[in-house]
Amino acid sequence: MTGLLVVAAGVLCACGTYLVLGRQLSRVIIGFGLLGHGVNLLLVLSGGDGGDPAFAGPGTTAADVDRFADPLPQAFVLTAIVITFGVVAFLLALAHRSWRLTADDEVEDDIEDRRIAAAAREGDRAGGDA
Amino acid sequence: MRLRSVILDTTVRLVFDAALVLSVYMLFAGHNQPGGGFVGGLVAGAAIGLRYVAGGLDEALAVVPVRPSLLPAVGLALAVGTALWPLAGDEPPLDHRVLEWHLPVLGEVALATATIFDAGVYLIVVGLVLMVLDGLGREGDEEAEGG
Amino acid sequence: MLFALLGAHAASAAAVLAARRRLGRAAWVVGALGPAAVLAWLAANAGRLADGEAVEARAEWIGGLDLALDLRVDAFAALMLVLVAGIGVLVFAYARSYLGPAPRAARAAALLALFAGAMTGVVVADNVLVLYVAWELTSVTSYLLIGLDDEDAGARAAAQHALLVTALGGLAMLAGLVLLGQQAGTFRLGELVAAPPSGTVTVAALVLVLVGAFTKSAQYPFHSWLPGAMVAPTPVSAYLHAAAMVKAGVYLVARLAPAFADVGVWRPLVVTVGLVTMVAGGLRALRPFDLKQLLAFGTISQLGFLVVLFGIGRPEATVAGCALLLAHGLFKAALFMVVGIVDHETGTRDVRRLPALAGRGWRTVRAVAVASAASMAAVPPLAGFVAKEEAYGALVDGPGGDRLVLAGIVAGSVLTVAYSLRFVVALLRPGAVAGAAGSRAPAAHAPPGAFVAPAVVLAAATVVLGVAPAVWSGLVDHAAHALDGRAHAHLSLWHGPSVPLLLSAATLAAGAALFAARRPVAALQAATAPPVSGTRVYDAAVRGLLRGAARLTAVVQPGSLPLYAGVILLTAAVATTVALVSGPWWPGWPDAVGRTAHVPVAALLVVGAVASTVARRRFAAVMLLGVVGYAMAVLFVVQGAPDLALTQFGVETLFVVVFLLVLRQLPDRFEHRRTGAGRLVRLAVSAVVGVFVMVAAVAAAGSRTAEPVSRAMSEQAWPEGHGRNVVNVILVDIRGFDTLGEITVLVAAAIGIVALARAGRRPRPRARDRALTGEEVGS
Amino acid sequence: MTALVPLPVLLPLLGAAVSLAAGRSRGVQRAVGVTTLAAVSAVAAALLAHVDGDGPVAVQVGGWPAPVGITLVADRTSVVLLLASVLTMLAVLVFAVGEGGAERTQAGFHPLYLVLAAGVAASFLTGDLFNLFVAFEVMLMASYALITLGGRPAQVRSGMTYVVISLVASTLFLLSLALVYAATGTVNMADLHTEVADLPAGVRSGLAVLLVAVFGIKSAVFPLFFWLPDSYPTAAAPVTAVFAGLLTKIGVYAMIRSQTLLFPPETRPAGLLLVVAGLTMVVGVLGAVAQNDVRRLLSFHIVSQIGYMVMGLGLFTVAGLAAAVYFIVHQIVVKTSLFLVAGVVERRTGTGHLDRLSGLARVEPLLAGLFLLAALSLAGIPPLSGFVGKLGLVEAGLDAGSYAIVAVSLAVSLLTLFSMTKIWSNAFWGPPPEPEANGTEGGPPGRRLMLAATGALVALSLAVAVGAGPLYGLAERAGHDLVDPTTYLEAVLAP
Repeated sequence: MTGLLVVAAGVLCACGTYLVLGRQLSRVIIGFGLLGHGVNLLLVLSGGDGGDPAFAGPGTTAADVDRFADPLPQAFVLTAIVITFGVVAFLLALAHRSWRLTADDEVEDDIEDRRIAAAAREGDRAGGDA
Repeated sequence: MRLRSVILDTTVRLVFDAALVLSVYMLFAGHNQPGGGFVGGLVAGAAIGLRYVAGGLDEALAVVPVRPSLLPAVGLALAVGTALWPLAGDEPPLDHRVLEWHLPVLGEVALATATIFDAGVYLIVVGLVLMVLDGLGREGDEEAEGG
Repeated sequence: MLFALLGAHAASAAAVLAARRRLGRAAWVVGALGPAAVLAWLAANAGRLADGEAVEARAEWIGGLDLALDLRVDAFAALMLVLVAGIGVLVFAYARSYLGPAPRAARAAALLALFAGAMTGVVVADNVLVLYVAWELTSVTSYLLIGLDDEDAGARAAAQHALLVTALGGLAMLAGLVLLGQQAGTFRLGELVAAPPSGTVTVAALVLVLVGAFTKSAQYPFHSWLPGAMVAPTPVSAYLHAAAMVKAGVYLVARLAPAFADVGVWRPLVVTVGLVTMVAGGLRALRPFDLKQLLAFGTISQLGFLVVLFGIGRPEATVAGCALLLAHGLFKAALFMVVGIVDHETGTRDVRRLPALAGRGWRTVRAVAVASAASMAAVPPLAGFVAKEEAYGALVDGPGGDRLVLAGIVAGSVLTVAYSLRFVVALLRPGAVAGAAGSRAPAAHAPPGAFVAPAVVLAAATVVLGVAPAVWSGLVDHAAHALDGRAHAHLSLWHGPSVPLLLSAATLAAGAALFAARRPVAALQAATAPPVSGTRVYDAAVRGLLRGAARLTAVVQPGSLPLYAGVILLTAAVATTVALVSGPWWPGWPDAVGRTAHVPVAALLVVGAVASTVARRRFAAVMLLGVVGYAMAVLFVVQGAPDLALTQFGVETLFVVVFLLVLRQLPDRFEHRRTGAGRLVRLAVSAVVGVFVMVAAVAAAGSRTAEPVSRAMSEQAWPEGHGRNVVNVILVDIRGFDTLGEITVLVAAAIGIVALARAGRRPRPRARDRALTGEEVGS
Repeated sequence: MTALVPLPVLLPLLGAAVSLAAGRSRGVQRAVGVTTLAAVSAVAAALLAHVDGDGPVAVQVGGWPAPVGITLVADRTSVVLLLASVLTMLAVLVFAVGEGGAERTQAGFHPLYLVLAAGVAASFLTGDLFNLFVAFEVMLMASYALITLGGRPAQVRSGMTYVVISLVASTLFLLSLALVYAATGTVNMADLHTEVADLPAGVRSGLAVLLVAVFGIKSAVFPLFFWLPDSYPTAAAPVTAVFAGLLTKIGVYAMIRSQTLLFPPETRPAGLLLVVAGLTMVVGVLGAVAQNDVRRLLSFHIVSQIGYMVMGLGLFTVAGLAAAVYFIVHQIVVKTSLFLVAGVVERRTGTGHLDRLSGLARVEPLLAGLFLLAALSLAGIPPLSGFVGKLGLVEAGLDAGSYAIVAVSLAVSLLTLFSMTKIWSNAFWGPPPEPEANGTEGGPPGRRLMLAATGALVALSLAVAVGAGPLYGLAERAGHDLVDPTTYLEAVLAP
């Protein structure tokens, strides 16, 4: 595994994480894009350091196969790219809908949670008075 | 109506047709060269996207004469069909084979079920692009036009 | 047959519910079929049971959990059944007048029948797990019965109180029973008692089981649910809280004591709890003006008495316990019925409002009350006296420690006499107990005969059993013998001038004196009343639970998505790293640079990622993400993955287009908001995740020893898969199933996107409609 | 028999395709949906009978023998859970038709629902770790679309929570796949059983814990569950019901499968799992106690009950795993029933808030009875199915000497009972609602169908209890297979 590319994957994941921890959905989506790239990079690297494109034929020898880049992680990454694309496209549609409803793509806090937190504080105050 | 450059329009049409041909080629060549149903579908989708940019939604949708959601339906049915069909012969699912027919005019026709499967993928990707344009594109246009 | 008896209860309950509109008062007759069947069965099998035989039945249920439906009726179970079914039938007859055809009556009759079935189940269960099943069913049915008048918030609260306390005990008991069974290697009650295990685990198990028994039998400090449960209609109280349910705990103690009384803390624990309950309950019974409350505390006191007698686990005490069990059931049920009649006819059971119960029709009621209360106070020649004599006798002859117990019991009995007197006087001369109170309810009509009859039957039994102890001597003897092979009973009214007799006389005298001095005693009690009552403790516990839960939930559930995501990522990274370094893991540093082409690509990736992260404009951020994507495509080419590069290129393009399609409606600049996790925290979490990813990747890749399975794929792609492009063969053939899933994801995404895009437009509702009417805003 | 194994995945996919094509005819869609799920139920039942008799069945998809191709494996654990899931989904579909909410207004409901069914089935049946990822994504994508179907503001907000957290989980899953493949060169689970054993101890433990985290997010264990109560309650009632009943359990299933099959005994994070189980139970149930909205309250119970299943896994004994398997079956059925009851209540009264509900037992006695049975079962009251599951866990825990977790589980079941009485006492007891407040007399249209579907599920939960003898025997055999996966390995890897 190439150290340089591992570092690149780590940076991609870190940047992605930073964006995912934000509140604006469009940035969160970009964050998932970066995270996805980082993990895909790792997946490709999990098959080794690359090699010749894996094209086989009647004359392919064991030595040829030895030089192939591992095709299986490539298939994994392909599947992952497509799936991520589908999900992210949906997330974009969700951001779009959110924008139309609230003029914002910010992820709000859950109202019922906040209500209960407020009630708990209320209860504490009442308890303190009693 | 927006004013459109005739040159742009013509170029897009030319590129569009070429892209469609390329996409179909990629679909069928994928088993032996880079490509396959997914990449082919993407190329076709990109071509349709180009049509959308140049000619608007209606023109993009007119590329396919049926309801956009029928494409993924047919594509999924094709893919699942190739998975289900070997079960009838007590083979494992998705066990691909080459079907050969002897047709009157065309002579020997061979079709790998793997290609049918890939065609299903192709249809789904094209359908997805059309449905996304149909959904997000229409809303956006209305809003953009309505101010 | 035993199963049929249990089934009869359930069937009659189902019949009552099914035909509730047509049955009217007949619901009570149908409901009583179960207990009646039990009585008939007992009569038919009396001979066998008296010979020391036991009737058994068995059905498999869950073999894997050693839970078989073992049923067994021996003489002691028969004694309990006499109580449960006999009083059960009378209560049904009584309730027919009390509740009549009221709208709730069908529900009450069905539940009462179910309860009788559950209680029968407790008594006939020979597998401790089956016993637990029936035990919890009595808790649930009693919950529903206490809450019968569900429009009354007090009834709802009392029902919950009773359920939670008994369920708490039940759960402790479950753990105890399972432990006990695992120690003994059997869950059959009979086998458990025949060959009792011992040891630390057994002691712990017994304590847990006892917690269950104590809660069910309303022993201190778990007693507080019982007075509250008096909101239930009086027939329910008479049955559940006098004769049946509360005896379940006593029953369990009685069953286990002969085998386990000498194990660990059993005897000191049980006797102490019982005595405290007897005395404390007796003291509390001197205070209420509500006659039902008075009886409730009296019941608690008497249950303590029973627990002491059975808990000692010696044959003589066991005999006394059996006698008192029956005597108590008779007089307490009758007394509850009396209170119910008074309440029903006069509209009150508060001594301060009670009218004089004058007139011929009330004479029977008064007689029942006097006879039953006298039996409770152990006045000769009544059943209660016979039982009390046995108890005193058992302890007088016992070893040294029993003297202390005896002293406690005498004290408790003095209190019993006092509150019995208080009850009778309150009923006959309300003014003597409550003083000249304000408005009294108007004098009432006499109750109809059918209403009084069940109580009369009970009172008559009290008298007969007292006058002629030989009638039940055999029953008690067999029952006690079934519990403890050494126990033999010979009940009699007259033991000669003995210590027990003297004690009885002294008890009566002291009790009368205590009642005579009721005013100073009341003043003293008021002055020394403990600051906390059981109900208050329960209420505080529930309040504390609710507040604590709300506080905890406010902390762990702030509703902030970034926080959730951060916690999840951090947990995954940190936990995995900790596990990783727990053993050998580091394979050594990898090569710094693989191919020269990697350097510019990696640089592009890093720069693009960082720039995209810090970009302040949406458009720029998306474009920079695109740059990263294209750099990835280039990298794929370098790595020998042309399909991947093509796909990456296409997807990235499409992604950017779709993103811009959406973005054109959003403001170009990200707004600054100081919300959620602070920047530093976000940076720290991101750094942790990044480092974790790198470390884990190096560790995983460095530990590979095996040949990857993909080698076989490359070799077989052409001969087996008929394709040159190995990746494509994998995608459509070898792992075509993945691809099938992948395209399914796309289909679902497409449907979802279209649905969202078409969702109707609404004015921006800030105050959300929480009603969730289920109404959709569909196209 | 092997032909049956892929059908639970393929039939719903075919159904989804047909349903999507028939988007304009709700009647056709309904017929397709119900027929498909009924057929899959029959297939699952037949598989169960076969697998319990003759051991696991493996199918090499595409005819590529493991570990090269993808293997589908039907064994006792997977098939019994599959059967429970599919029957539940069938009942919920009928309910949805009666409810006439999203099902009526959204053409996408039926295809998405069938895609969800396919994803669920694939998650249970796959014997391949990467394919499990794909199956999860199929299930998730359908669930994203279903949870936001209708696009109401509350749905969009909670949909964001749900999608974002699920994406985090998917990313971590993909990361762990990269690590697994990097370390072993394979993703076939049976093959991994042998390969993982050769890894250095630290790497093994790291992978085990990472997979716990990945599946822990999906199954909503502490401290990874916070998203669930914020996102489930806002969807349409049938959608919430099916999510509540199924999705988290699939996470638990994946956790059980991966921990028992992939890792040798000395690597299994038993202590960690027991701690997580205890905290999940306690924090979840306290969260439930604090709630006043029926669906939110029930959502927290999903979390709390997950702790019980993880407890069974954490014991890593035959008895513990058997109890966990039984408990999952029980939860799938009972939790779904409870949410369906909540759905009827909201349909009838327009609210799910306890402060605004009262006296429903008077106007809806049948519904009250159904709720009571399901709620008592959830609280582990005998002789209902929850009791059997709880007893199994208690016996397993005490037998293993894990006293602390048993004590926690019993205390939590008391609190569960407490919160169930809270619902009962507030919503079903009390003065009956004003006649005009409950809208149309006799309830909304489709009420009978909704009640029938709910009743069928409650009846199923009773059957789970009554038939606990054979079912528990099956669970024990399943637990045995999990502890000792020899037959599984043979079925997959045999030439």
